[in-house]
Amino acid sequence: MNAEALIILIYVLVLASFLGFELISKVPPTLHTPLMSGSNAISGITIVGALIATSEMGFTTLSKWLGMFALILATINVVGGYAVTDRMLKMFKKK
Amino acid sequence: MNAEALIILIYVLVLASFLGFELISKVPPTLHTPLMSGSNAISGITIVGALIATSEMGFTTLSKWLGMFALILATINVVGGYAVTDRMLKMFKKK
Amino acid sequence: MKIGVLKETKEFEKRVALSPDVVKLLIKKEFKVIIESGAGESSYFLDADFEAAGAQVVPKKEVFSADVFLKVNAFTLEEVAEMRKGAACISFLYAYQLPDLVKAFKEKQIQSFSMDAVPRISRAQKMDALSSQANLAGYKAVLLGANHLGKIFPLMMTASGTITPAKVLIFGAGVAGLQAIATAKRLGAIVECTDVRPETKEQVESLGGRFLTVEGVEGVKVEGGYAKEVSAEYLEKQQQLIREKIKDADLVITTALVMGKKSPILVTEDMVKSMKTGSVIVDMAVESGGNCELSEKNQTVVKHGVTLVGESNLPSLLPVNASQLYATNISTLLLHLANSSGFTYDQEEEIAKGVLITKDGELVHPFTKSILNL
Amino acid sequence: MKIGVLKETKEFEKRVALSPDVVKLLIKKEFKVIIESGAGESSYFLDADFEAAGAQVVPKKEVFSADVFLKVNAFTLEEVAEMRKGAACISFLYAYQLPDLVKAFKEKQIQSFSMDAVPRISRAQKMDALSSQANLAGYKAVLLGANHLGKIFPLMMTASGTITPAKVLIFGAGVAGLQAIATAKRLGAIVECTDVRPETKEQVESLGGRFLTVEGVEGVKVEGGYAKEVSAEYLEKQQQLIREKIKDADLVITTALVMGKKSPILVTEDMVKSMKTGSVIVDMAVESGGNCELSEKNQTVVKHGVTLVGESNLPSLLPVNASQLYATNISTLLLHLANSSGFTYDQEEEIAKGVLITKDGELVHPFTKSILNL
Amino acid sequence: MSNIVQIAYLIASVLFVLGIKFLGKTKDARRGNMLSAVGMLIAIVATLTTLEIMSFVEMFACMLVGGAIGLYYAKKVEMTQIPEMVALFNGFGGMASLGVALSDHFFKTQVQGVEIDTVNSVSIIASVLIGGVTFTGSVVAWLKLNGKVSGQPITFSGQHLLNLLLLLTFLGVAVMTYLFQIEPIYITILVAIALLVGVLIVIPIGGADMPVVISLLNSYSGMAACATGFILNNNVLIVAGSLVGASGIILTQIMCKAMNRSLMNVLLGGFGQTTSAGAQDGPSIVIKEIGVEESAMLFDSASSVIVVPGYGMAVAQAQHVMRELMEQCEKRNIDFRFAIHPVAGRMPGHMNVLLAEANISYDKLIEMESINDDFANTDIVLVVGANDVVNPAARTNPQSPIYGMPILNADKARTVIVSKRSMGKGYAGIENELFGYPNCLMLFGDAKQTLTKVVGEMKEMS
Amino acid sequence: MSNIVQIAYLIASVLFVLGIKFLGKTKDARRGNMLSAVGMLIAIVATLTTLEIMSFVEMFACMLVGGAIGLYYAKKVEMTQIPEMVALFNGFGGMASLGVALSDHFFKTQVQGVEIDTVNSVSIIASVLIGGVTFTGSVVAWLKLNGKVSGQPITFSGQHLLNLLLLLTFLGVAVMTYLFQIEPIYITILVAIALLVGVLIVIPIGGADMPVVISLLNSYSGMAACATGFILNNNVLIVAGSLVGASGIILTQIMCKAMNRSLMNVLLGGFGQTTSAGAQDGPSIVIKEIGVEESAMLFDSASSVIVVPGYGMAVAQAQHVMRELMEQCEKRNIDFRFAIHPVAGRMPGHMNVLLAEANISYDKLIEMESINDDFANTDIVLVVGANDVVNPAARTNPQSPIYGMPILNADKARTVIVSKRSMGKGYAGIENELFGYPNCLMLFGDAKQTLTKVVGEMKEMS
Ligand SMILES: NC(=O)c1ccc[n+]([C@@H]2O[C@H](COP(=O)([O-])OP(=O)(O)OC[C@H]3O[C@@H](n4cnc5c(N)ncnc54)[C@H](OP(=O)(O)O)[C@@H]3O)[C@@H](O)[C@H]2O)c1
Ligand SMILES: NC(=O)c1ccc[n+]([C@@H]2O[C@H](COP(=O)([O-])OP(=O)(O)OC[C@H]3O[C@@H](n4cnc5c(N)ncnc54)[C@H](OP(=O)(O)O)[C@@H]3O)[C@@H](O)[C@H]2O)c1
Ligand SMILES: NC(=O)c1ccc[n+]([C@@H]2O[C@H](COP(=O)([O-])OP(=O)(O)OC[C@H]3O[C@@H](n4cnc5c(N)ncnc54)[C@H](O)[C@@H]3O)[C@@H](O)[C@H]2O)c1
Ligand SMILES: NC(=O)c1ccc[n+]([C@@H]2O[C@H](COP(=O)([O-])OP(=O)(O)OC[C@H]3O[C@@H](n4cnc5c(N)ncnc54)[C@H](O)[C@@H]3O)[C@@H](O)[C@H]2O)c1
Repeated sequence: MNAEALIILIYVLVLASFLGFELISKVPPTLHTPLMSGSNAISGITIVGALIATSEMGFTTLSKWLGMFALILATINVVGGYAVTDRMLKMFKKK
Repeated sequence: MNAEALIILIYVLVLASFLGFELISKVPPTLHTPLMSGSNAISGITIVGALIATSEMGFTTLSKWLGMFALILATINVVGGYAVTDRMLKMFKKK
Repeated sequence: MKIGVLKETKEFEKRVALSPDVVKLLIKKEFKVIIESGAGESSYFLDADFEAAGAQVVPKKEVFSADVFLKVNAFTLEEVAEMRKGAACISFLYAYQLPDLVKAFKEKQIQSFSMDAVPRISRAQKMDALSSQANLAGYKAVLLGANHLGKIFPLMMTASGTITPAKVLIFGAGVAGLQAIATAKRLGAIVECTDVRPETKEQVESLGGRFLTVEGVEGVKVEGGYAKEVSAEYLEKQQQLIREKIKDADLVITTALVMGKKSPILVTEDMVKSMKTGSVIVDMAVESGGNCELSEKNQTVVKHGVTLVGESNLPSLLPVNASQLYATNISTLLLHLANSSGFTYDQEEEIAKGVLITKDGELVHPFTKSILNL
Repeated sequence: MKIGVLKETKEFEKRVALSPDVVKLLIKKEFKVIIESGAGESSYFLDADFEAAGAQVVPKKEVFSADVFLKVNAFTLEEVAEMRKGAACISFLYAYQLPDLVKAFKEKQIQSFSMDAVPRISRAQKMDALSSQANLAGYKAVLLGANHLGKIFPLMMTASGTITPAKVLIFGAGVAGLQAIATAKRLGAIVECTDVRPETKEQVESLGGRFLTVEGVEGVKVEGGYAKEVSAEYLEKQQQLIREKIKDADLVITTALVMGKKSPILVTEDMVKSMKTGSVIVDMAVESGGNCELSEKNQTVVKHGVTLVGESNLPSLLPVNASQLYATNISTLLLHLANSSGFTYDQEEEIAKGVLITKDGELVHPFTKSILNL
Repeated sequence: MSNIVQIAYLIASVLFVLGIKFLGKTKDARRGNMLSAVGMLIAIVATLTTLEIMSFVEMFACMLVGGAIGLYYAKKVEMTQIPEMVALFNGFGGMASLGVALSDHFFKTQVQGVEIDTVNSVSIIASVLIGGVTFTGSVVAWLKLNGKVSGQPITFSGQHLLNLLLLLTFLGVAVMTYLFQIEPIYITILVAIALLVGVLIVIPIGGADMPVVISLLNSYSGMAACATGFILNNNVLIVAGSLVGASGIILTQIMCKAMNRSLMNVLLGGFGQTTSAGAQDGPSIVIKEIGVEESAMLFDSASSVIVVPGYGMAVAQAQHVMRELMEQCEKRNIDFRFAIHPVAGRMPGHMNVLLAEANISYDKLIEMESINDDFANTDIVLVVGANDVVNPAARTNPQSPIYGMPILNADKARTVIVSKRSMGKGYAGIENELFGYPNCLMLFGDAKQTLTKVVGEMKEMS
Repeated sequence: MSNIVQIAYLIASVLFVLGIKFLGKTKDARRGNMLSAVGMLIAIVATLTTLEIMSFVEMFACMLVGGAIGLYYAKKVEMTQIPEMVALFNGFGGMASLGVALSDHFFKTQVQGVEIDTVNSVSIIASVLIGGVTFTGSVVAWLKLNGKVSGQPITFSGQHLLNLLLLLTFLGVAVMTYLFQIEPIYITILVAIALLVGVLIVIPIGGADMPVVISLLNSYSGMAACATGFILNNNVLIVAGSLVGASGIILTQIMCKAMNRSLMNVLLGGFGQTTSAGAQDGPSIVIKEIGVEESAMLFDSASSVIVVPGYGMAVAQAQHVMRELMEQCEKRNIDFRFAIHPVAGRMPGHMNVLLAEANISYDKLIEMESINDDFANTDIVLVVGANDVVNPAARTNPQSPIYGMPILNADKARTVIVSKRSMGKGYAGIENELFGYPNCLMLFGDAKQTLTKVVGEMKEMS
């Protein structure tokens, strides 16, 4: 990776981190768990990485298996994460 | 500019805009003017553009003059902006 | 000018026309003040206090040397007899009820002014003794009523059970009625009030009371802030409303007056019968006939299980404050009409015109004239 | 079990031991209730109300067939004489003051329980008639005082001048004292209060009152929430404080009691003399000797220009509420001790132990024993 | 560009972010300004290192001149004129962006003769438009604020239509500019239109709304810088520009809300800033309105306040809010009292009853005679639902039914804020000329509701 | 990668931003989750289009399996076990990052045989470390929470030293990994160390602190995703990862603050998981704190509120604030009542006097008997300076001096907020175990001051 590309990625990283900080300022305690769970689902974005890994690197056994393993785990994280968050939040609505 | 570079610039733009929105949520009325003035000074960042313009494009008369003109104005904006903001904010302290 | 203050002679009257503070003020304005000995006693103003303020305290007889006489209640014929010809008198007169007194004034060519005739205009507010006394009366009516009631006013949730708040029903939201609302509300009662004048709704609510509106009728003529005439239809609807509300009331305070007339009967014997045993009615209109059929002037009686308080002179039960305020009112009027060297008023000026009853042997007050036909 | 309610015989007593509501509750629990005719009258509970609630209303004689007798005030010897042997009695007894009654109970082997001996523990709060009655008394004391005062309580700025607020000084911030503070404050007075127990400061302030602290001394022994003993030094400093404050007071209410003892003298004759003419003292401790030297039990007297109200039975002046609350208290105690088939209490249980005075011909109450030496 | 410069830009960007963040917090505002100034310095120095300095002298000369002018005016300007100064500075910023864009355009088309790609072209055009509008708009705002041009809204029929036409023309010419890059005429026309639009959109807006306009233009100048960033492919310009652009919009909205106006309402302009009294009889009074936030700011900066309660306070049941206001003021060590007129309300002692209910201690309530001389030394008098008792006609107009009644000298105070629902009359049924006095501001609305908001604002400020 | 994919990633990133933003707001949380799920879908679909799908079958099989497992557990899990489920999912996320990093490493070194540059290398190592720690850490947290491993902190001496040593070793081996990329042994060691460290840092932390740990690990898994983004030079991974990383840290801090602990305190562990109530006698109680803002948000989203006033309200003179709170709630159509305990305060009717003073109408005051059954259906009970009257010991503990006294069933409500200054006792002088109940949140501070702030926050929200 060339330095310029890296630096611009760092821009993205820095700005996104700031944004992450600013977005969460005051959260009522009832939302702590859903928020954790919801953002956990977002961190399942590794699934994109896993997809790329299984595909591009799909030729060696080890890389492939690792990729597939990662893909399964990431999918669990994503699907389970969103589903469970939604379940929790649905509960709140009922009131 | 190639598309990839553009897109990543747009990332920067989008994230920075979001950040701009999030940063300013509640501002006491007393700070409206200083904030306006302070962020006005920041918008004087065009000075960087003006510098580049005067330098890189410093060969043609028109471009150069335009660049210099821009540089003067941008410097006024930057220096005046910061100074006047600071003056305002100093006043608040007094109370 | 020499001011003479006589001790009140009316039964149960505890007020006095001037207070030491006001005497001091008048002395500063170069009036002379002579006061009958013991005049302030029942208002807890001692002779010594008056003397300290600069008045002369003298036996009754000597007071009659004054130029202008101040009292709370109307002067007696005996008092007038002792005055010098051409003297001046100021007090509550309700002259239209006292033809003999007016005659005596005329004969003695006494200039008389009546406190109850102060016009209710903005700049006369400081002389408005009707208001100042009604205000105290409103407060006192609640206290008297509360004292006769076998319950407390406020809601109280206690280990031994919950005491529900007393319900107080007030008729008439004039000065006295409003103060009664405020006082009952302060003590924690639920207060409801009705009045013929529609603008009183907002006033009642501004004090936390609930206003009972007689629905679907207009028919009240209001003149200069006073209820003048009420249509028969209105009265009937009002009766209905009262009939309904009075059953639940613990304390009823009636303040409805119609200037110069017998006060309207708002609470009939039937209604009293429908009330809860132990409840109380304070009839503040008892002096002018009463708003309740059964109330008796100056007496507290129990009828059909309801205690009827017919105290006709409530302000007098708060003599200290009542005298203080009255003294301010009467002295302000005096200063409006006169300075230390004599009367200076312009007979056409609104206030002077309003209060002047007799002058130079003539009855000049139009309203009094219209009633007495003198 | 048959409950008998006797009409109170004490002078001026208007309360009754049960209310129709409570009767209904007892009937539901399968008790029988017989009530002396007219017992509730002065609390505005009619015989018909009781009958509607399920009680039998009978002449006095027939009441004596009951198993347990309820009253507000202590039973008279005559009443005890009419009871069957082994019956039970509940009321305020203050048994340590009534050796004859205790003897009579012993002779007749009557189980007696005293309402004034209910221990002040959390779960007994519903039986705590001392509190429920003191609470009402505190309210009433203020109303009585306010009624005797020649001024109004609140500050009022009017066209006729400003009326300064009344100053109310309260001694003792027990249940009655606190309610007095609340009531006086509601009505708009400036309220100050002093008590020997330091924790009352916060309580007084929580009601908007100002607490007067006796500076620089400790020396108060508090036991179980009651002031037990006060050092001489404290008393002296307290006197000094009172002397200073009482001069400005318009209304003084004293509530200081020391359990089982004569109440302390807080207001001396000297102090009364120093007070403003027209001011009022309500001595709520008058029953047990009074907090003011000059107050007279059950009388309202004027001494040195100060009105001294010595009403010893204030709750009785609010008979409706007082009876309601007392009925809850006494019935809760009864239900704690017994069910419809008889007494079931455990003599070692804290409440039962606290209230039981005599049983099986024995005086079992330790405190009463210690005083009476029987 | 070297990595170090890029990292410097990154640091500058972070400092700008922190700067804006802190500028919104009373305590940290000054530090925030410092931080962003440091960021600016870093960005400038970093830029200077990258340049092949051909024109060192000119550059420094320009910066010296600009810096001196900026500093001079920043120091010299009077505090009251700061808003107009900010407007002017802001305009310069916009103009600078325009200048850079033009310079780049000419350089590429005229000197280098290269084709400008779409992104660059769009960026240049955006920079010209936004920069130009910002410049003339700011200048007009500046002129309006310092009185060189009337603060009155200047409107004419067809105004909005004209603006629309101009914008369409702009779009057309923009396309031409892209297609015929070599022709300088098109971009020149663009500049002209942009400058004209700037003038046109600001003139119909009244002087009182100028702060909002300036804030919006400030946001624009950020966007212009951002566009310039795209032209130069420069991150720090994009970050700083978009930060200012976005935060400026939010700030504008906050300010609009504070003025109880919608942004649209402000921009369409021409509604005039004075409400005339809805009086049917008598001479109508010209009054000035005040909003909740401004009221809060006035209280915040006062050192003495007197409240005059009247019947309206009772009607609104605003007594409890008064206690809160008192608490807020006393927290700020503001001397706070109530002036009780003897006949305020509808019964003797009406105000006393209510204020006692609200637990306001008696010693805060001052009688008319005792307080009447203090009004002249008082920063703010808040008249809450009172009318007759502060009506100067009682002193001056013998024809008035209240003539001769003593009144509270509220009018003598430095500033009078009157909280009532409308221009409705009081008990006496007469107009109150106090409301038209120059030191009097009307805070319309139910007393309880509006004052609750004022107190809310004050809580936020502390 | 095609531009369209990049734009899709940009959109996904924006959706993640909005998703996180809304997840923090009671009303919008569910929508936020949806938005971010849509973003995820877009990112996945966009990615799929770019792939030269060689292994289509395997890929879909993996996703099906993973999706099914995820969905199954998400549906099946009991509500009470959700935190542990989240922990596990989170661990999987971390492991996935590790897997991708490893896969990339092996692919490049073993298959392609290319040199991995510094940035990439660092990214891979970071991904391995963070992903590994996240995985085993989460698994331990999961085991602790579901009781398979004791919730007690497991400590041994030299624990911190061991961790330090391990980290140093990791650094050393990391350098080796970079230098001798071709040797798979180094990276394998790195994986092992990372997994071990994950276990070691979580075991000393007590079960009650697990939520904080999970939140922190959640932040880590974000960072791991971010590192993976750097490996793959993929923006959406960087944006999403850093968003989660940053917001996770903030959330962790918020949670720590709510538990009145510092993050350090939690992480260093071994202190026991209980904040002991300042009790000298009796078992100490574990409490949760709540702040002013969070309280306001809770009220904002409630549909029924009961206030239990006690002596502390009187001491604080907070009655007027209660009326304001009532007004704020009623504005939001929240059912709002006061439950009056017969002996609340220090005199009969104490609460009545005060609430009447504050002009709260009588019909808002409900007796204990009438309201006691309603608590169970109430969203929020606010206990204001009451203590004994809501002490469940009165029902359950025959030894307690208040045993047998009827109490208000405040504990039955969904959430109980207790406003008092400290863990101070009430009149009866006994501990109140209600304060330690899971549905109970302590709002410490003088009742008037804190609740004034809560009301202030609520006003701002509306
Ligand atoms: N105190 C007494 O004993 C007594 C007795 C009888 C008469 N008066 C007379 O009453 C008058 C008292 O003067 P004042 O200044 O107190 O009252 P005022 O002159 O009657 O004025 C009250 C003002 O309050 C405003 N208002 C009403 N509701 C409001 C609300 N919800 N929020 C905000 N403002 C509201 C009204 O204006 P908007 O409609 O525009 O809101 C009105 O102009 C004097 O003229 C006095 O002579 C007094
Ligand atoms: N009602 C009566 O007639 C009567 C008479 C005598 C006794 N009692 C007894 O009094 C008790 C009443 O119960 P309760 O629940 O009302 O009160 P409580 O149990 O006495 O508790 C009051 C609580 O208020 C808190 N507090 C004090 N000041 C505060 C402030 N400024 N802000 C916030 N909180 C404050 C205290 O905790 P912090 O110190 O932590 O803030 C304390 O725990 C019962 O035990 C009852 O038996 C009642
Ligand atoms: N501007 C001033 O200076 C000033 C001063 C004091 C009073 N006032 C006004 O004077 C007016 C009268 O006050 P007041 O206290 O002397 O009144 P009042 O004593 O004459 O009457 C008391 C109240 O009874 C009401 N009433 C009469 N008949 C009734 C009926 N049948 N049923 C129910 N209510 C009935 C009246 O409307 C009045 O409100 C009020 O409007 C008051 O505001 C004005
Ligand atoms: N927990 C409960 O169930 C419960 C119920 C009711 C009352 N109480 C408590 O019982 C206690 C006594 O209440 P009470 O009303 O029966 O008291 P009381 O009638 O015995 O005495 C009244 C007050 O006078 C005060 N006092 C005594 N000597 C004094 C002196 N020399 N100077 C000034 N003040 C003096 C006492 O301290 C007390 O506050 C209080 O602490 C009250 O809170 C508890």
